[in-house]
Amino acid sequence: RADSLLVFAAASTRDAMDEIATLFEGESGHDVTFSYAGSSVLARQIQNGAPADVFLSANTAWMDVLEEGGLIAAGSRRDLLGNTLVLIAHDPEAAPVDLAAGDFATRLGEGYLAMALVDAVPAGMYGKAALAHLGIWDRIAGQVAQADNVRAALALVSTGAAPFGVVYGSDAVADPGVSVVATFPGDSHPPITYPVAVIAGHDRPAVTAFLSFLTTEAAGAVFEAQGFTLPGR
Amino acid sequence: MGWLGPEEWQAVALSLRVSLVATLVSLPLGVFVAHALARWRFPGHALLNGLVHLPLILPPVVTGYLLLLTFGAQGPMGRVLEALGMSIAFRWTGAALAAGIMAFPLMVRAIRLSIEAVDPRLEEAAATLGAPRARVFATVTLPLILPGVLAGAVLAFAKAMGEFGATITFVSNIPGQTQTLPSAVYAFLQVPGREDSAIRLVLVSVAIAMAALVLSELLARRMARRVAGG
Amino acid sequence: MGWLGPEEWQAVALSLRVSLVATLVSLPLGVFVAHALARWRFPGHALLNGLVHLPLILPPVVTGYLLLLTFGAQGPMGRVLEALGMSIAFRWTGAALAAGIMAFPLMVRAIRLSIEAVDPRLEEAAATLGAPRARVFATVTLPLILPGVLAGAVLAFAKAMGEFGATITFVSNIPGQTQTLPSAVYAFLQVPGREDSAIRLVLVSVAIAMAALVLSELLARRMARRVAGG
Amino acid sequence: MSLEVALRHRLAGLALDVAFDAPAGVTSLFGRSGAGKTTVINAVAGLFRPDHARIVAGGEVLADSDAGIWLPPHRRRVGYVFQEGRLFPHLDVRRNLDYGRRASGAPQDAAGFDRVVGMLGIGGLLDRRPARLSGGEKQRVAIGRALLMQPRLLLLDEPLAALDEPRKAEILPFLERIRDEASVPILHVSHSAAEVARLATTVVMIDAGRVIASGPASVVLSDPSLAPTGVRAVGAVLSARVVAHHDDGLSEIDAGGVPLMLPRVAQAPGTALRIRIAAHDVILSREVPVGLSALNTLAGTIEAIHTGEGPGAIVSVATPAGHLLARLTRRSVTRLGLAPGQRCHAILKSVAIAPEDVGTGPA
Amino acid sequence: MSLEVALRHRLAGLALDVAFDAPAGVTSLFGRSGAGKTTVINAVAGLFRPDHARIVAGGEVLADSDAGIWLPPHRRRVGYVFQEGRLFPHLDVRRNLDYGRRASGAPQDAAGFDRVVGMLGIGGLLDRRPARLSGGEKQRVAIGRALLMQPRLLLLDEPLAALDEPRKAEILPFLERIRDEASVPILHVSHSAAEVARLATTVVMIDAGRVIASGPASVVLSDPSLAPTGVRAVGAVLSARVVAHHDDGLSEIDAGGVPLMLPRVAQAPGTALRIRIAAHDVILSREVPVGLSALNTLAGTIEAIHTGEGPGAIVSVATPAGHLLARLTRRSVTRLGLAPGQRCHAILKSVAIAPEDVGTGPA
Ligand SMILES: Nc1ncnc2c1ncn2[C@@H]1O[C@H](COP(=O)(O)OP(=O)(O)OP(=O)(O)O)[C@@H](O)[C@H]1O
Ligand SMILES: Nc1ncnc2c1ncn2[C@@H]1O[C@H](COP(=O)(O)OP(=O)(O)OP(=O)(O)O)[C@@H](O)[C@H]1O
Ligand code: MOO
Ligand SMILES: [Mg+2]
Ligand SMILES: [Mg+2]
Repeated sequence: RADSLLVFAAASTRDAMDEIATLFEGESGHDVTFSYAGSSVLARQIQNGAPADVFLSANTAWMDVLEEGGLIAAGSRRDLLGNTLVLIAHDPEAAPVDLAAGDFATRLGEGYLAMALVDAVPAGMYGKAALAHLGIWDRIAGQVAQADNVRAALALVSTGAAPFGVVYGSDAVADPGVSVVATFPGDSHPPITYPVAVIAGHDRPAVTAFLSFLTTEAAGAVFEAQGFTLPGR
Repeated sequence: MGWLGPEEWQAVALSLRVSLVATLVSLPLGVFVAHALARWRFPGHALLNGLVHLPLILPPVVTGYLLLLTFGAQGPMGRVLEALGMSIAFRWTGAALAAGIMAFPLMVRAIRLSIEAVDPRLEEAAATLGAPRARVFATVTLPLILPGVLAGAVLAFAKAMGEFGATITFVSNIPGQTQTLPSAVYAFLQVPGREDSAIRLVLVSVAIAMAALVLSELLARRMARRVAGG
Repeated sequence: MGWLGPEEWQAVALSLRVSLVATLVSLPLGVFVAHALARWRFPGHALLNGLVHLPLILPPVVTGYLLLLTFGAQGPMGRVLEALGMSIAFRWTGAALAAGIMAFPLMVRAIRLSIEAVDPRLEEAAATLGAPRARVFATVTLPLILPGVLAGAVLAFAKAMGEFGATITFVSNIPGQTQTLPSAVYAFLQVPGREDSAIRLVLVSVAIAMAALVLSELLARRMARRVAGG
Repeated sequence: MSLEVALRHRLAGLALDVAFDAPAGVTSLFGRSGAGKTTVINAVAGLFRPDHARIVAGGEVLADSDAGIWLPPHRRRVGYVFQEGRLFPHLDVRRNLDYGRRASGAPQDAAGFDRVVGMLGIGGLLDRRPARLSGGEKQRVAIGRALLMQPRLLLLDEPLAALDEPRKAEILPFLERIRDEASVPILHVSHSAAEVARLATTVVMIDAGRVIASGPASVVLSDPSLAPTGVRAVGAVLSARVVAHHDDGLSEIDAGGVPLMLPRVAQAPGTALRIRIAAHDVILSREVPVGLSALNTLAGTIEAIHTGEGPGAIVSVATPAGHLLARLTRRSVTRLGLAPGQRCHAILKSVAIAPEDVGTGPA
Repeated sequence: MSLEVALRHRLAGLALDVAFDAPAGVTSLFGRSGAGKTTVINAVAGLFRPDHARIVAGGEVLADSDAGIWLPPHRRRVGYVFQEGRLFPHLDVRRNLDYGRRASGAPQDAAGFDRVVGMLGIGGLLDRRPARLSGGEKQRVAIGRALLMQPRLLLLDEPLAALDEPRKAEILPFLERIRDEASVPILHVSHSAAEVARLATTVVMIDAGRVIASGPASVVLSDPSLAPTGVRAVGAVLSARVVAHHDDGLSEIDAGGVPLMLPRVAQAPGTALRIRIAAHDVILSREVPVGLSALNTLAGTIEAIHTGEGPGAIVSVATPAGHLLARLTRRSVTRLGLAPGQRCHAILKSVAIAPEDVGTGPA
């Protein structure tokens, strides 16, 4: 029997999730609908009774909140995706930056470093942690232009408003207007994970099937093509 | 038309529906509130005025959040509507509510200014001719403020077409249900390389709102000409 | 005051400055544009009207993005301002520009409605008394529309206090430079469990805007009373 | 139907304190600019609420501040012709005229409508909006609008000031008919002594917010000591009756047994008339005048001679037709040796009595 | 300074086609309600732009549609008293009055200001806003506002309609002085024949958008065939000169060698006067009248007798003082056997000549 699913997913996963859903629909005959928005917005809506079946968050903290509130089906949570954190530049010919050598502050000069909100949005928080870990943060903190989300930070760099920015590897892949000048070492920040879970009371067969489908090879290939990493691989 | 995908057309259609319903449903209330603010003195005048302007002052996300708390499944109004089988959370009706509330201050201000500009001596004349307050309003005040009502409605419609923050926060971004044009634009903007889709949608929304604007200008000018006898 | 942290007070002060400057600087232009739209016939009338309304119709993020393209370091206007040593990108002045542009349609609409309500026969009378167009405007039209100008300015101020999408997209969020109240509120809302901080800031912004509203009501009423001779 | 008004209020420029009774018919408020006439009328209409007011119309209390009664304007059913038009700019003339009837839900009355429209000469304007009317046209529509609401009381604030003489002459008889036939009481403001003399049953003279005289028009207007609006307003009002219409266009009337000839009066024989005879239009003669073009002479006895500051004197003459007033120069009084108790002849030109001076109804 | 006006335009209710010259002095537009008077004045002020217009004031072309000239209102320097006030509601009376002077940047003229304010009796209102004025007070302020702008041309659209007689009597001499001393030409609309006769140098009669007669007031107003505003407007205008003021308040004047007595004329001996003598105020006698209270008799010869439809006849009499018109009944004409060529005596009451009928300046 065909079922309809409503998936709440972080907006940055849109292209990959749309593609995977098409595959899943073809295979299962079920119908998948997405609502893409910021993770915090979606989490709050789930807290307030949104009719979502699945939540894919770009933010572990909000998933934790839902889990503590008993709002996700027990045992359904898993870390679906990972990501890398990169330093990008507006200049396509920009020379690579050696983050460990600490010369980034000099390269930045008077310019601005675009990031997502460093105390509120995961990409910003990861970036701040990494820069702090590398001993750069204190020297450039006053030059950080914080955008409301990581895509807006990317836009600041690709339009040239800011010469450098810190974004996810998946974002940098897709934007021809920026070049990756460094990748932050994985140990310089907490692991970047996108947890997924079934919403409590929504663990119908079709929903469970979809969640399983997300971890198939086919789905993994799509995610990787979009620049995400797959944890445990 | 191949230019927009089916989901995008759906967003266009939904935005139109949401904005029209939001505008038309709130219009009578808007006229009433504007009239009360313009012509009546009552305790709580300042409070009502403040309340009306609240959605303008608050960041839209906050308005959306407050709506979610009020009309969500756990919220006081949400429970009531649920019990009546009229839940609006995560429905297009909720999007209309959000858009209507966000646009309300603009509508009320425009109408109120027009009411304040009506010569009260004409209303007095109507009263001496035997018309009670409601009739004076319907036959003298209202026809004279029609250009202002129209301006207010179009302003509200345009605002509703562009409203995003409160809508996505309150009713999320579900295609066919609550994905309005601006939400769709937002979703595209969050994905690398989809700016072109976003721009197409923006152009559609601009075209619609401009058409409404031009139409309202023409209408308003005709009304004004008739009154001025030019 | 221990109620808000220093960074939050900074956001309050900045929002006040940004909104005030945005309102006051755009006011003369708003009056001019409103007058042109209300009283002049010229080619491009509809275009100007559409342009003025654009920020209302567009999702704020799009407006912010367009501002970024125009006034950013690489944008055409951005380069010019840069050369003049007046760059506004990532400055509070940029935040004021964004707020001013977002609020402009509201301001113009309010003022335009008041101008349209002025009896042109009074302006004619002033002209026969020897006053050229500009003087007629300054001595007859303007004093008569002051309540509307005030309404427009307060509406714009309130909108500027709440503006978020365009501002953060254009000038991002640099504490002390461009972190306005709504940006700070937004940041708190992203983090689980910080709703109380967000609410404190919202209350501050509501208090400020309400004070402006009440003040403007009182002023407008006094002006109206003087003209009506009550 | 009568009207009882008592008001007290303080304004910036005026301390208002008036009280008067307006019996059936027309009561004219007469007084200088700024005397408070419009203010009084506004209070009767319910548009201005004085500190203290008692207003009773035809037995119904419209306002009584002691009893806390203040009927809103729409429940007073008073037709008000404003000093400044106040037509509805968004309605054409027809719907302006119809406004009162619709508001009261009364049935259409095509005949009554056509009669008012015809009388006011606004038949050609019915589809036009007020912005396209001339000043006089606007005023005529305003009069029609008030008449057509079937008021129980008419308030007319200088209704005819903007109109030319022939138009006035057409409208005045209509107002008289309303006064006499429909017995709608009328409260009326005018600066024209002729208009007041012709229409008014009662005259209330107001000066600086106070009533300085009130009473029947024939009494108040012939009191030479009361001339706040100028000595030319002084005149006598005679009661008369139409006797016959002659072939040469003159009408013979009977004033207390004295036959007078007037230019054609458009009333059937037997109709009661009131004729204002301005004091400055009367010539006195000691002898029976001969060979004069004036057709009317009335023999009488001089009752009193009032001389004032100026060069003029008002001589009041008792005639069988009633008291007449004649304004002469003091020099003429001396030259003719006029004195109270003497017989004399009052000479009136037929044509000096303007159509606007001849009204219907008893004085 | 003279004014030349030629206009053509089609409106919904009116096909306007007027052309007239207004020499120095006052030109009165006279005609029924809706005739097009305000429309003409608006065109002269620059507020209404007709299809075709040529307007030249004192040699300066204000409008010439053939040459594509259309001066905007603020460059025409015409003082306009509107039919409907149009005071600035946000300015107090003082600043309303001062508006024109400030707009033109002229220096303050406290004496001139006080004179106008005193004449109009608005000294007590200076700090009030228009909403708190009575109808007549508003109109007086509007007149003051136009006078104080130092206009080169005054447009007066029924300026005195809302005013009472004493107030009119105060304002009229002032307008005369402007006409005579400041030589400001005045274009004036009124429904009052007395006002027109007194002020007008030239009368332009307008009916249904066309000029039906124009010329010197003394000619046009004495043409009995032209009475669009009623037969009571007919009268003659005589030129005279003040001779002396007598102790009993009468003024002796000389009209073409004939001495006449009028109630005190407030002009110095030697001043030229123009006196309107309404046709209905003149009595004719075949014999020298005796024992009458009327002080003035003029011997003359009957020139013509016009009889119309009605019961009246207009007899024009050549006297040494000028042509007089007398309106009699046809019956009197028959009874006295009046005919052209006959001698007769015209009898005038001093007091029948109202102050508003006596103006300064030659007729
Ligand atoms: N804008 C307009 N459109 C059409 N007709 C108009 C317009 N303005 C005036 N009219 C008509 O033109 C005619 C002349 O109007 P105007 O105001 O000049 O008359 P007027 O002679 O000043 O009359 P009144 O003495 O009553 O003020 C009237 O019949 C009026 O209805
Ligand atoms: N709202 C007000 N506040 C203060 N004074 C006022 C107000 N309205 C009228 N007045 C004053 O009261 C007086 C009477 O005004 P009102 O309008 O009753 O006069 P009126 O007798 O109708 O005069 P007119 O014949 O000139 O119309 C005037 O001196 C006027 O200035
Ligand atoms: O700031 Mo906005 O106007 O809706 O997001
Ligand atoms: Mg009045
Ligand atoms: Mg007119």
